[in-house]
Amino acid sequence: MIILIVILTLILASALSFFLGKNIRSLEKIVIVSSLIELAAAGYVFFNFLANGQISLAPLFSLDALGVLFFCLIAVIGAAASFYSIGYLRAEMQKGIITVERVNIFYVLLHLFLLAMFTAVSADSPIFAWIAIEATTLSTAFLICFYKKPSSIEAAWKYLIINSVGLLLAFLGTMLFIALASKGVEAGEWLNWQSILTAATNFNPSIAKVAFILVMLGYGTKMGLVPMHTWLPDAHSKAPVPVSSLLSGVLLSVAFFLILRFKSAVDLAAGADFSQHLFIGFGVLSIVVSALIILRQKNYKRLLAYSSIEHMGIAALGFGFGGIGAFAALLHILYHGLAKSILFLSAGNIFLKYGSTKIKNVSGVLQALPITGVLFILGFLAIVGLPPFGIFFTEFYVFSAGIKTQPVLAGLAIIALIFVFAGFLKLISKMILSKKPEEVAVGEANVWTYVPIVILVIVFVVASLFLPEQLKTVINLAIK
Amino acid sequence: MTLAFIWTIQIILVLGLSPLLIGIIKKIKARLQSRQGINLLQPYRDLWKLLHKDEVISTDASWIFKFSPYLIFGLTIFLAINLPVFARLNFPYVGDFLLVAYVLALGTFFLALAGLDIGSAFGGFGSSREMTLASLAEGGLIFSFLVLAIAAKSTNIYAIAGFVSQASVFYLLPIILAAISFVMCLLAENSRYPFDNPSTHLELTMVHEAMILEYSGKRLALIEWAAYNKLFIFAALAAGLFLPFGLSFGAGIFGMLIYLAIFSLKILFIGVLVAVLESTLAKFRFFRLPDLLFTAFILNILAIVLIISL
Amino acid sequence: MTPILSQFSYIIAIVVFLSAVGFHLSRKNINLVFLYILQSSAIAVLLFIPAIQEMDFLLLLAAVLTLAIKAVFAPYFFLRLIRRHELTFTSNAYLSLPLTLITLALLAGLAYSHVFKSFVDLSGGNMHAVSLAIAAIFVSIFLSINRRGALSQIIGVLSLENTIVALTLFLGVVDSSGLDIGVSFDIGVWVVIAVLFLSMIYKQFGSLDVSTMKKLKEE
Amino acid sequence: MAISALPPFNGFFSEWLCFQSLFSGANLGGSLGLTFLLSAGFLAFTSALAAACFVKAFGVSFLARTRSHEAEHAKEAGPAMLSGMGILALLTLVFGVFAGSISGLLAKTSLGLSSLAGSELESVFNFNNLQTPQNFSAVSAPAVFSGLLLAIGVVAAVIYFITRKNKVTANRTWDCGHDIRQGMEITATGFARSIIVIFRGLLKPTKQTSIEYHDDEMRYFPKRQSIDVGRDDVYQHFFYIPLKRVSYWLSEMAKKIQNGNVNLYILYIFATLIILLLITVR
Repeated sequence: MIILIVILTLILASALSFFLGKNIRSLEKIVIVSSLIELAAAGYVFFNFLANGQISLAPLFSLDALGVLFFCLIAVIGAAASFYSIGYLRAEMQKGIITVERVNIFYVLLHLFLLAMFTAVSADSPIFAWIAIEATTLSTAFLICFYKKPSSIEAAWKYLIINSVGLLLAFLGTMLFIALASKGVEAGEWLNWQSILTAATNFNPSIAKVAFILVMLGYGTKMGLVPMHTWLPDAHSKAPVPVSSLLSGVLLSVAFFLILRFKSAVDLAAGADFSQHLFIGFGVLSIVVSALIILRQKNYKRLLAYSSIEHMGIAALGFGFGGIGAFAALLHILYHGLAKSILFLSAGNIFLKYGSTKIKNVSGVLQALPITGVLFILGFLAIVGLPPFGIFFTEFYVFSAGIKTQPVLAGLAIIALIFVFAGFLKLISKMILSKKPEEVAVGEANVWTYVPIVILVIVFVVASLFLPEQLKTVINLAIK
Repeated sequence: MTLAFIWTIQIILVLGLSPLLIGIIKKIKARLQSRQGINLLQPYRDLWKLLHKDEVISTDASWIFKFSPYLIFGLTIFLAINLPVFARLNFPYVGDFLLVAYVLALGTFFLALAGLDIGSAFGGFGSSREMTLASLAEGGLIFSFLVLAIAAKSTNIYAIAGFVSQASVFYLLPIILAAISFVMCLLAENSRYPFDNPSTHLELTMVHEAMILEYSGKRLALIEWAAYNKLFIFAALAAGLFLPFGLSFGAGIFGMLIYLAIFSLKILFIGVLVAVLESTLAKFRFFRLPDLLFTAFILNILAIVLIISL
Repeated sequence: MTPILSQFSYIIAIVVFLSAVGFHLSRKNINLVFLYILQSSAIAVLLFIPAIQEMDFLLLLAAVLTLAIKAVFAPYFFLRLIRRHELTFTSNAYLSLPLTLITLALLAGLAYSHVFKSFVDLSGGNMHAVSLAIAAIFVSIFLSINRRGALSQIIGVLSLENTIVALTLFLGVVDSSGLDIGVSFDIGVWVVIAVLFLSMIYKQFGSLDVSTMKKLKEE
Repeated sequence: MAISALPPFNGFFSEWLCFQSLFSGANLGGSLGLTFLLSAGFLAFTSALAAACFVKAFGVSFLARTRSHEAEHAKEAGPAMLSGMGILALLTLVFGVFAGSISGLLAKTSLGLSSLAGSELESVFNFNNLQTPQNFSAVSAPAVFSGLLLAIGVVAAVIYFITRKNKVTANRTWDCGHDIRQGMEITATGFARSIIVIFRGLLKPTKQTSIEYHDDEMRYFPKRQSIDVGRDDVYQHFFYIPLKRVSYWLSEMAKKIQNGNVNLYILYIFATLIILLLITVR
């Protein structure tokens, strides 16, 4: 019923903001109230889960260890993004970029988006999860073409088409899994993840392989692995910043979450090394290609999008190597979500101040936006994986697990990471540390724009330095 | 106790005989050029004269200029202890050839600094040329010792001398190669003919002379004498290591006397060799000297490979 | 699956496959929409059969709903769009006609090849229908690759969805009707959004030709 | 002096140990032996070149006349700074003289490290003398130091005794009659120029002369002539620039993936699907 509460609040919120329409103040109040409820629910679910294991909350919903982790991730970043969007939209309205109806639509779609993600994570049956993911695509399609520019429409169109094709492949994959699972049992019985796992041992291996490939490709497009990543840079760079931080911080990992669900099934059916080869292949490919593009990237939002692809590649690589790598990959997803949203939100501030996403006409951010500048540098340190932040440890474990089994590929990936560091360093030196042009005024847009980022940084530092015990137990449970 | 006694003999030997050796070399060179040449004791008189002349020191010079002659001369005495004059005794802790090479390098180091100290153009390029030559020659020097050290399985100069005296015929070729390269290094280190003309004051060619241009009086005497000692030490090393015969005669005073005679004969032979070389070879252009020194180094490598494959 | 039923489902599979190939051949948008109606009604018929057999009210409702959405609701929107913007002709494809046909043959060959022979033990009687449905899936994916027109891309995606549902029905998967309703409702929303996008693109770019949208690339 | 490995200081004894290990490696024979041998040779050359470099560095900066106005009025650094350097200098001497016992201490560290287990320092250290196994060679640090000190002391005393009567006058440096000007002194580039020319194959020195004449037609009376002597950085030229070019070319290739055409993107997905299917279900 906790999930129901969250779902209901979100439906209510989106409906209310739809009808309230004009006055902004009430819209913002609704956003605050709903995100607080989400956070409370996440906290309750987390500790409740620790207390008594599997939570099956309602006919349609059930949360296991993996689900709880992502549930909290969505709640934290969702709350931060919605708080930030209040400030962001207020600033945009002052600058006259958007009118009031746009803000109204934004909030309605934002709630639907969060609703879809929560259901996807806590869905019990694979098809129900698929419907939820399809709903995320639909809700974000309009969010991407929020600014009525031709380029954002083009980005939204590509996002819609590529993701629909991908998801339909995933739909076919899930259907094949269900066909395999329901061979034994009579019709109409309610199929959920558990029943697939139990039936997995007597699947026909080659069908299971075909099904897993379809699922991998389908949700891989949603997750942004390389051959299917083409929509990601366009969508993330054109979408408004809170949305793109949610997209790359959370939605990619939710897609990865679904692949992991099927991975345990296919491991039983066709042996573990099949899925591991796939993971390693896609992982290395996405790291290398995105690293190469990051090296010469001219637009900082696209650069952040490519770095999400690269980090998803690392997570896939982690699961590919297995053992400690799997534990590290899960942790990596959580940390990446936090770090990426820090970076995207502070990039939003920069965009508000300079109005352009090109690196060359942004300079002297540290003087113009002192707080955001510092936050951006912290984000940079985190995302590139320097020691004080958690991503360093996770990458370290992933590669230490990898070096033993696949030294060549791990080496290649590490070299690619160096390219990424070079690309980011160019970005930082050109934009943040350079001289400020005179006409740019000093000072943040408004309070709302940097407070959420600061909270995120604090949460990130706390999570990365002292790994709470419960988090570890939950992750270990998740890997089984 | 006998050790200290032998050491004093060696020091006296080196200090005493070195000017004589220079005299002999000059005499032979003059003879070859059908000149009368100086009489053999002339170097002693020069030194004595210099020791008693007044001295002029440049205002710009620092303490290095004043102190380095003493150090350079002191080094030659220290090296005198290492000479393989009497092979029988082997005091293990001093006679290492690396030590010899690096003490020589210390000498050149301070000589070059002194050359720079006076701030004249001559001192500057003199020490620059000296340092280039020294750095190239040092490799060859160390490796010619190494050839013998590997053959004799020990780097102690006395042990090497002992080994070479009864080495089998297979070792002949490597030792000859080492000897050739050692002679090249000898000529380079003591700025003899193909590398540098010891007696000239012509800016274009002089290396060693340029550095000591500013010295006068007792400091010039010390430096000249140190140069003579250095040549004598090289000759003694060559004699002891490469010309092995007659090393270990009887123990007592009588054995030593006979051996001293043989030793001085060998030194004489090397002096003649140097003089002949000097008068036959023309002076090389400065930038062709590295090729000469590299050949010395390669000869040593060749010798070592031969020894190892034995 | 009684033998009569397997023959009948094979016929349905043929209809689905031919309509998918028909999409490639048709020049005018209106043909596209009619073929789509044909295809989705074939799927609806497939849904009706088990519903009638067991007279399960919920299944019947699901079948009626899918029929309504796919055969009536979506085409209505498309026709309204076409009439409003006079989009009679779809823009041409990348590959010339003979070449497309060759690739379609190749794709069908792949569907029938050894890759999917393991589906036999799942498909009960109608293995032919299953492999035909797989071929139809590949054909519809190829449609959205080959065509430049935005409308034909959307039709490609919708036909992909139809063929997948057909394949699952042939494989004898009878999951609960609730999920069927969910899926078809999802498709309905998708069509609405797609049509909205089409009108936006038309307003912004003046034509539905996708290749004009080339701006977003790495400079 | 310490860094260019001159005897009484620690540089010499550490280099001495390096040489011993290289020599012991040399008589392993075969290609391995040769590599040890060559590396010993290069070590000898480098230490000699290091000595040349430090003569240049010390000589040009400290010795002879000051070359610039600021240098004219340079004042000695404060006592704190001097003592800092002083202590370290003293340490080099102390480490040099007691090299034996100190390397004995250091040898114990290698016992702890498992990776170095096999290579415990065979050299025997008894009372400050460094000695390699099968007494291949030995040197005693204190003996060297005391010997040098003694020799120099004796010489200084004797010479002082002999020449205490002579007068020592200070006068201008003799420079073939010209008056000494700043330009006379050798500069660092001049000093090192001969070594650079010798190793020109490696260092690729560049020399560019430019002459300016009084009037252009008559090329006999040069008004001003300047020689620009340069040397481009070898590492940058051979290693970093090609690396940059390759990585930029690769990233250009990678960018072609994103060329904006939707159909192509779907083709990517379709192609990966078919390839994977063919690969897995073989």
